[in-house]
Amino acid sequence: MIIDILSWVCLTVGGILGIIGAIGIHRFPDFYSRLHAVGIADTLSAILILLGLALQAGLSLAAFKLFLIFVFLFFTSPTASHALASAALHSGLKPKLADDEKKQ
Amino acid sequence: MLGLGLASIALTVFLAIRMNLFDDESYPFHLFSQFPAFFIYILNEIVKANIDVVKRIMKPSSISPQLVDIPVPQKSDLGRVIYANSITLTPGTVSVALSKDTLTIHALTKEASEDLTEGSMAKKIPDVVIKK
Amino acid sequence: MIDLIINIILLTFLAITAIAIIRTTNLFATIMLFGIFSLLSATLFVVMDALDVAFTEAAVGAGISTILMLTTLALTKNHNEKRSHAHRPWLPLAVVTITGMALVYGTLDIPGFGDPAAPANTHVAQYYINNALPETGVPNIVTAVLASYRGFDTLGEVAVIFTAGVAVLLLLGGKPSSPNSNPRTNKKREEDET
Amino acid sequence: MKRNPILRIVAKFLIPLIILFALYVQFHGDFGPGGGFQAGVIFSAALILYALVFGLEAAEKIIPPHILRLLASAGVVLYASVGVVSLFLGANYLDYSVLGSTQIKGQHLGILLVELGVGMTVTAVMLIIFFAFAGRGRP
Amino acid sequence: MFIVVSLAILITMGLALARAIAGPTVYDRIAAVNLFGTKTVLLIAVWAFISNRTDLLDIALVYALINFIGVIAVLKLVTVGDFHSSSVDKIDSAKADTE
Amino acid sequence: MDFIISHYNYWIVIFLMMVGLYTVISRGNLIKKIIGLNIFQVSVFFLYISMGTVKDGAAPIITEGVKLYSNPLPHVLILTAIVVGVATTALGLALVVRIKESYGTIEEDEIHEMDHSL
Repeated sequence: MIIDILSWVCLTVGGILGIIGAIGIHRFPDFYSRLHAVGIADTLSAILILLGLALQAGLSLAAFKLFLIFVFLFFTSPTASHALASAALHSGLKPKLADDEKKQ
Repeated sequence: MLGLGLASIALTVFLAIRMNLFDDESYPFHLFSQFPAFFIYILNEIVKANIDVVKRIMKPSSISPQLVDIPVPQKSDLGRVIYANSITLTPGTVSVALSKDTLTIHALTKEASEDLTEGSMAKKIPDVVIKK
Repeated sequence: MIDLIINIILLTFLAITAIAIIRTTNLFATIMLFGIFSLLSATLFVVMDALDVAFTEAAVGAGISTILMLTTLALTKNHNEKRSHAHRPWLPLAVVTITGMALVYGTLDIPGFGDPAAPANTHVAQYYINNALPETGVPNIVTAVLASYRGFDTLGEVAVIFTAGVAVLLLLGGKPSSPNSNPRTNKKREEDET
Repeated sequence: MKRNPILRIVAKFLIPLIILFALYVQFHGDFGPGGGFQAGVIFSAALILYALVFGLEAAEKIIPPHILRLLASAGVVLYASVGVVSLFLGANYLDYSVLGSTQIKGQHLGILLVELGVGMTVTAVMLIIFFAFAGRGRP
Repeated sequence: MFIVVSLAILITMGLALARAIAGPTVYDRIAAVNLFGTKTVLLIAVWAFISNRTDLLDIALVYALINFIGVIAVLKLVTVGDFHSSSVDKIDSAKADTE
Repeated sequence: MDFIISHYNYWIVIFLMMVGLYTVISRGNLIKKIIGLNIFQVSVFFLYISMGTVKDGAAPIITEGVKLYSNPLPHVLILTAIVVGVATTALGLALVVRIKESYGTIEEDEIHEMDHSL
């Protein structure tokens, strides 16, 4: 029972965080800050949803597979974000920085 | 069935050795003892950073994006990679470029970048020296 | 109920993506959208209970075919579609609309989505579902039908894939011919210079 | 020396897992979703990742093109020869029931071999296609 | 309960789709595709529990992998421009030039 | 309302089919044409899979306690069709690459012009 409630909380919070992150990619002004919003949906939202599902699954093969998905996301999502940011910086996409605005 | 499983593992190992994939970098078994503590630490950081960025999304005018260089104390490639990926994992900071001893990061707020410059996270990353 | 809702929402996304694909002129963006299109269609296959198909579409559509299109883009070095010539969409649009109307008229007689009594689901499929496990000992009916009942068909498909591989090798395997040896490009170049 | 450490280390970590997963999909296809077609594509995706990160030439050293061509034809031949064997054992072409002591065993063995043939051909053809495209612009 | 989560994921996917269509830069689109892929993985994982078929998690796993490979391929095209050189080397040499 | 919901799949299939057809006939860029063909192809996949779906049916992997399964036959046909589809797409793209190498362009009208001017 407690596990059920816990997993529901995890799932709901994860879902809401995902939506907030997705709203973030529309509200932030430039690519680099949007990347942070993607980060929310990629990390905590994904972790919470997978955790909520794992609580439902209990100790089984399904939980192990969920753990594997988690490990893959844990390794690939920062790598993809880093590669994306570094590629963008290389191609000459300038980030909007706070200091620039002050100067103007 | 068991035979097929063993054959699969054998083929994988054969290919991986052909690709030169196995060394202390890709599968750092000697770090397993340090892993749980580090994992809990990074999870905690992720939660904190998430709450912060969620607040910023509610009020987008409060962001002050920064592009700063921070020092990387780790000597080995693996340690630097773990550090860079941990920074990227915590929302609010993204590592943009990694060179020999500095890491360029893009931070959503000034506070986040200052935290990293002080290097509180860097101390937590296990610095592994790989025997070559 | 929830499966119908997810189904409808995903289909709507799919339609939106398709429109976006034809409206974008930047080929790079088109390919990105096509990746999303594949991801969406694979999810839809999952929702429609076609696990093996979803598996294939996930690996093929989002992975291999996107990568192949990207390699082509790298080779043709043409990232923008030219649409400057007098654009007359009316004839194709009319053809497409009329064909579409005719097809929609045709669907009015089709049994509804998910109808268990539809002719397609009452014929040979029941035989497979009832007999696949006792006759082949393989619980995954799709694998049983693919490899055993319709093995001949699959042999043909494998031969087609092999032939396509050989054909690609014939087309692209050798060294590219030097551009000067080709009269057409020379012609083009002269026109460009003048 | 591949100097971007992040991509290199993550790729090194992932590639063996992808290969293992592809083989799991190949041999588990009887019981869950999966089979030769899917496994072949996933397997080739692992090698494509290797080619993307470490360069095309390194990937061609792992599986040289002539071996790929051999593998592609060997898959089709394996598939077809399973049918021929069942012909010799007195059944119809591609009727696997006679391959084992019982019908179920025969069918199982036949399906396994056929899926293996499919997997080999699909892996090899996908890699041939990728290598042909990627290597085209090479000076 | 799963219904709410799947709807939330669908909304997220819709917003990511909007960003992928709107652009404006190539990188925004790639980031949106990446987000879309992650959400697809999660949606399929949730669907596995709605329909009570844990086999589906295999498919989610494939997605997680393929999505990563796709993003790396896209970045290789954007940064290097071809597929036959080793991307890491070229990115780094470009960096050495600029520094 | 029920009628709309039960036929929505087919209408989207037709819509996608027409989008694919429109792309193929109205766009001059060869890569775009191939993408159009792919959209058309996917719409056909959906037609088959939609027809094979059974409401409240399970995926066709025999498990205990499940009575109603979806139709496995369309799955088999489409599964092979997808892989064959990518192989043929690769062939088409290879042709595009060769056309680019010999004509210097992948726009259809420019290619026609060159053919006539020779």
